[in-house]
Amino acid sequence: MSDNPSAPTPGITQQERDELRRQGILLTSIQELYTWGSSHSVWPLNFGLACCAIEMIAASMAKFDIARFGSEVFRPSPRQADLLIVSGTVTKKMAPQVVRLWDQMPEPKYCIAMGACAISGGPFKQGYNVLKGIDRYIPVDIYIPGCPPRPEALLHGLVQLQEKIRGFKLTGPDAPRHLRADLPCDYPVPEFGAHDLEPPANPDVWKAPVLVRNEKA
Amino acid sequence: METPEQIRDRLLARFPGAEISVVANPAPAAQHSLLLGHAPAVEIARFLRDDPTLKLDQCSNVTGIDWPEKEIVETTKSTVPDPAGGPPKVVETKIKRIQPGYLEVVYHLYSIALGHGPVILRLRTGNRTDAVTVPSLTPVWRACEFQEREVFDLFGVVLTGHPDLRRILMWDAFKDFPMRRDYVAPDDYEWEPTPHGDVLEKAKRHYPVPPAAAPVAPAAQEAPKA
Amino acid sequence: MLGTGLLKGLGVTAKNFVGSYHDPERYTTIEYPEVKPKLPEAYRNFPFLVTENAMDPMGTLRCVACQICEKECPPQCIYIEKSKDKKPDASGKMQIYPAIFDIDTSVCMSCQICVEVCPFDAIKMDQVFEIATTDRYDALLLRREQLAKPNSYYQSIHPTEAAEVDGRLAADRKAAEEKAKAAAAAKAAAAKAAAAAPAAEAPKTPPPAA
Amino acid sequence: MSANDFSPLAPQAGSHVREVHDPLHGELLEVSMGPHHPSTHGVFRMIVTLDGERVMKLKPVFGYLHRNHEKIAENTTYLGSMPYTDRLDYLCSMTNNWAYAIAVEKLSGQPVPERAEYVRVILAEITRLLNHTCLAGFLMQDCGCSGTPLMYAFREREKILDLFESLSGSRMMCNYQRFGGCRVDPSADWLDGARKLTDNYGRFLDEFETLLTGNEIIMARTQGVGALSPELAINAGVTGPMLRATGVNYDLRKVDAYGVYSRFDFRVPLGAHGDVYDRYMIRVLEMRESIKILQQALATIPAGPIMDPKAKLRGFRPKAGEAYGRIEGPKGEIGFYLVSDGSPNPYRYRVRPPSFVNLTVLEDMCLGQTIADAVIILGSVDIVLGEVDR
Repeated sequence: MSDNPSAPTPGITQQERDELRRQGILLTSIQELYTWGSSHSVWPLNFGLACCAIEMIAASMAKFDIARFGSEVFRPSPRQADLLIVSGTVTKKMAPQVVRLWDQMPEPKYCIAMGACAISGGPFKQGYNVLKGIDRYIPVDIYIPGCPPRPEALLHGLVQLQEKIRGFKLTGPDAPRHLRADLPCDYPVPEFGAHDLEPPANPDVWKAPVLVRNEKA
Repeated sequence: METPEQIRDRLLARFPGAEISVVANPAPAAQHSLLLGHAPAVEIARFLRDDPTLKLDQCSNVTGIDWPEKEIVETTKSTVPDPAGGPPKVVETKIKRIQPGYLEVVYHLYSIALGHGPVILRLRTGNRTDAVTVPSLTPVWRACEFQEREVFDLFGVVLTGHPDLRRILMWDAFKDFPMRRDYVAPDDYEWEPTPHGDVLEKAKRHYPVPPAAAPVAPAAQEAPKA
Repeated sequence: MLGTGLLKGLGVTAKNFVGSYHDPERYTTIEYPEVKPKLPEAYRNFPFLVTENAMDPMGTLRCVACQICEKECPPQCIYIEKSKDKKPDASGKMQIYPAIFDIDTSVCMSCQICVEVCPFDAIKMDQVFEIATTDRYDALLLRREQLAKPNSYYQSIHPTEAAEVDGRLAADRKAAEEKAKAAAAAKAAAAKAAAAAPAAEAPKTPPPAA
Repeated sequence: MSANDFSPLAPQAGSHVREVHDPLHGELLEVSMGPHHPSTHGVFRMIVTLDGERVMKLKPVFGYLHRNHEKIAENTTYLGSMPYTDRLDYLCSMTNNWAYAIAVEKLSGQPVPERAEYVRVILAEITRLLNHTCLAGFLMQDCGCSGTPLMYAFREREKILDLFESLSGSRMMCNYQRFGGCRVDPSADWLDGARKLTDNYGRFLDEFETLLTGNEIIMARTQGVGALSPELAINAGVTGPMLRATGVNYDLRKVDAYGVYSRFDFRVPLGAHGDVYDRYMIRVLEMRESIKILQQALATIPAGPIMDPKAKLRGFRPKAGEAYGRIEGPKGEIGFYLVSDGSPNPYRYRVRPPSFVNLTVLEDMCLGQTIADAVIILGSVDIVLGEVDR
């Protein structure tokens, strides 16, 4: 057994492992076991914001059945949840509470921005009370565009997240946030200001690229 | 149901000296409204609610409208007889006039008991800065309670007599009145990949200053215009 | 009797439990990643641009950069820059084309208004929904190269609508050709008449420059 | 007490200004429920003052989903606001579309072809089925029947959404109606699908009612809880099933008879007590009436154009004026107040949200009840935050 990130079980090729598995011998590494376990028991927070929350509920119902992915356990308390599905428009009035919920969730924790509004403010981005993307305050793992995304799209996003978790290394610079001491683990909750949230974005988390557009003819 | 004119006449007979006028609505719906003065507005509202022929027991919709100050150019045509004896000349005189701005609160009243409506009431503030009070009609219709708070929150109309006038949709520390037409939203246009119009103007403030010296920049900006 | 309602309710749940083993009305789960959902023809997700020729997608875009969709898009998620030159379109007519055509799918609300207002049938709604990504900026801003999809693809996802559009476009093209033919014929006739006329009536015709 | 001598400012039972400083009550506890709370149907927040388990005071806090729909609509065209209305009450996009279309049609005097009116009625009634089924599911979830009723409700919802999707292209955000008609003509197959749904829905309702209506636990849990008097309901602007549960016969489908509702034979179910159980029953009975309307509309839908040929899609500029249009949405009276100044954008665009106004009486219904009852009272109001906060 080894937790060497580059070779799960040194000295044994994938073919040999497959052959052993056929014979009933399962070889694994701590890293594989760890990521396999955590990727199949992602418990979401029972937290709905807007329209996308209805599709999130629909995804947990009979037709789409999120239980097939091990994520049917919607926890009402952030202390018991692994995954924050930001399902809908985050208004500036709501943003501090979302950040607080995120801070209250224990590591390892993941965030899915579901729908256009959670990603960028979406169709409501022109509004004065709409936060242009929850990633201004908390790190987002998976973005699911759509307005609202179909429940299947949410499931697809969840599968992407599971793949991302399975790709985690336990040590080294590629290790996820919760296994690294040098990365921030709490995120300041923005304050209500006289005109806007203060600060309007968390510079540790969010840095927009620059895209210069020309004046229209 | 009575026409707004009939209601006005009846109200004037009941409340002599009250300022009541009919505001015509040119749209095909022709939902004309009654503009009320401040003084007996609450009593008028109570009368409309209790009057047996109107019985406007439901206040369905309360909303604010912002009418900023605007410049109106009035063109008047006058015919001046030609002193030389020729055909009279038409002279156009243009008068510029500043129409003062005001905030307006509109109430849509219906009668559940008699099944008619709407009777529309309008209340106007003196201006948009310091005389922004109108009387609240919440004592007459509880339905106004949250909607009037919303008018206060978004338009900044102070409704006197409201039992609990606080901000309702925005947070308490918020200072602006966002539904007013001169409201300036906070600048969060850092990432605008598809800007045009106003958004482009706002996004441009976040564009990096070109490293090249000034002479190059105008040329670069002019190129797409050509 | 107290409890009858409860027992009846339990009967319903039992019926549903048993029914979920044999009745498709009661067992509705779609095993999604393995079984793809059957999308109705009308389903729409994000817009794409129709090209006539799959081999040369950028050369045969139907879009002529008229910017109507950009103006009508309610959340303003379309950005178009017109080309400075003209290129022949699929029918050989010289047209302006979009030098930049970007759609921000992180803003798009899938409302289909761009499709409704497009006078050239150039923008249509796609049905791809498996687009979750880890990158918010670049991956969700679709460039015209990603947006361009051939007409055959459009026909495969919206067959009824595409057949109607194709029929209309063919009729338009035919009408335009006939018009052009008629115009050419008229022009030829006029030229013929003009060629014949100066010989006979040269003195009577005023010089064209005058 | 009649409606006439009702004064909300006088301190009386059920009034929101009652002070609760009673030395006999001992220490009061202030609890903030929401905006993240499993039972508040989204990001609604209530600040509840409790004496033991009894609610002494309840202050709703709004605005956690205030996404500036009205401001955005004043900066876009009339057509451009149509997809935004889908996102108001995101369970019932079709009725929101219709209310907005009716307001604009009143503003511009735009006629609507007969077939489109029938299609609108069909879609509105299917939406009512959808909304009331989901509401019953959520309400039962709040009561503590975790899972099963909501699961059955969503199973039926998926069947309705399949219909919506095959007609309009989207499950929830249909953006289907236009000023002067509807966007696409439903095919004969679609109408057959709607007929099949209508025929099967009665059977589902029977089953749903067997599960819930006669259940002794639900009756004990909901009867006599959160009673509302008709006088207060009228004065507070309460509309929709909540008003009818108090026994007031007021349904805009009958009163205004908008669209072609005057051609259909249906009854308006009325409650007697105005409690949570009545509000649940009113919705179940309304669904039965909706099925009746659907059967009549689907049997008599005429052929013809779906859009008025003179209706304009682009460059729509109504003349200056104003109009207030309203319909009976599943949650109550949903209205749009539009002021035009002759430009392509509305000068003032206002949504009259039914569930926001219905929440006016939330405190009055909850006073004296236990905190667990406050949860189901809120559930029976049937709120959708997209519409409450807009």
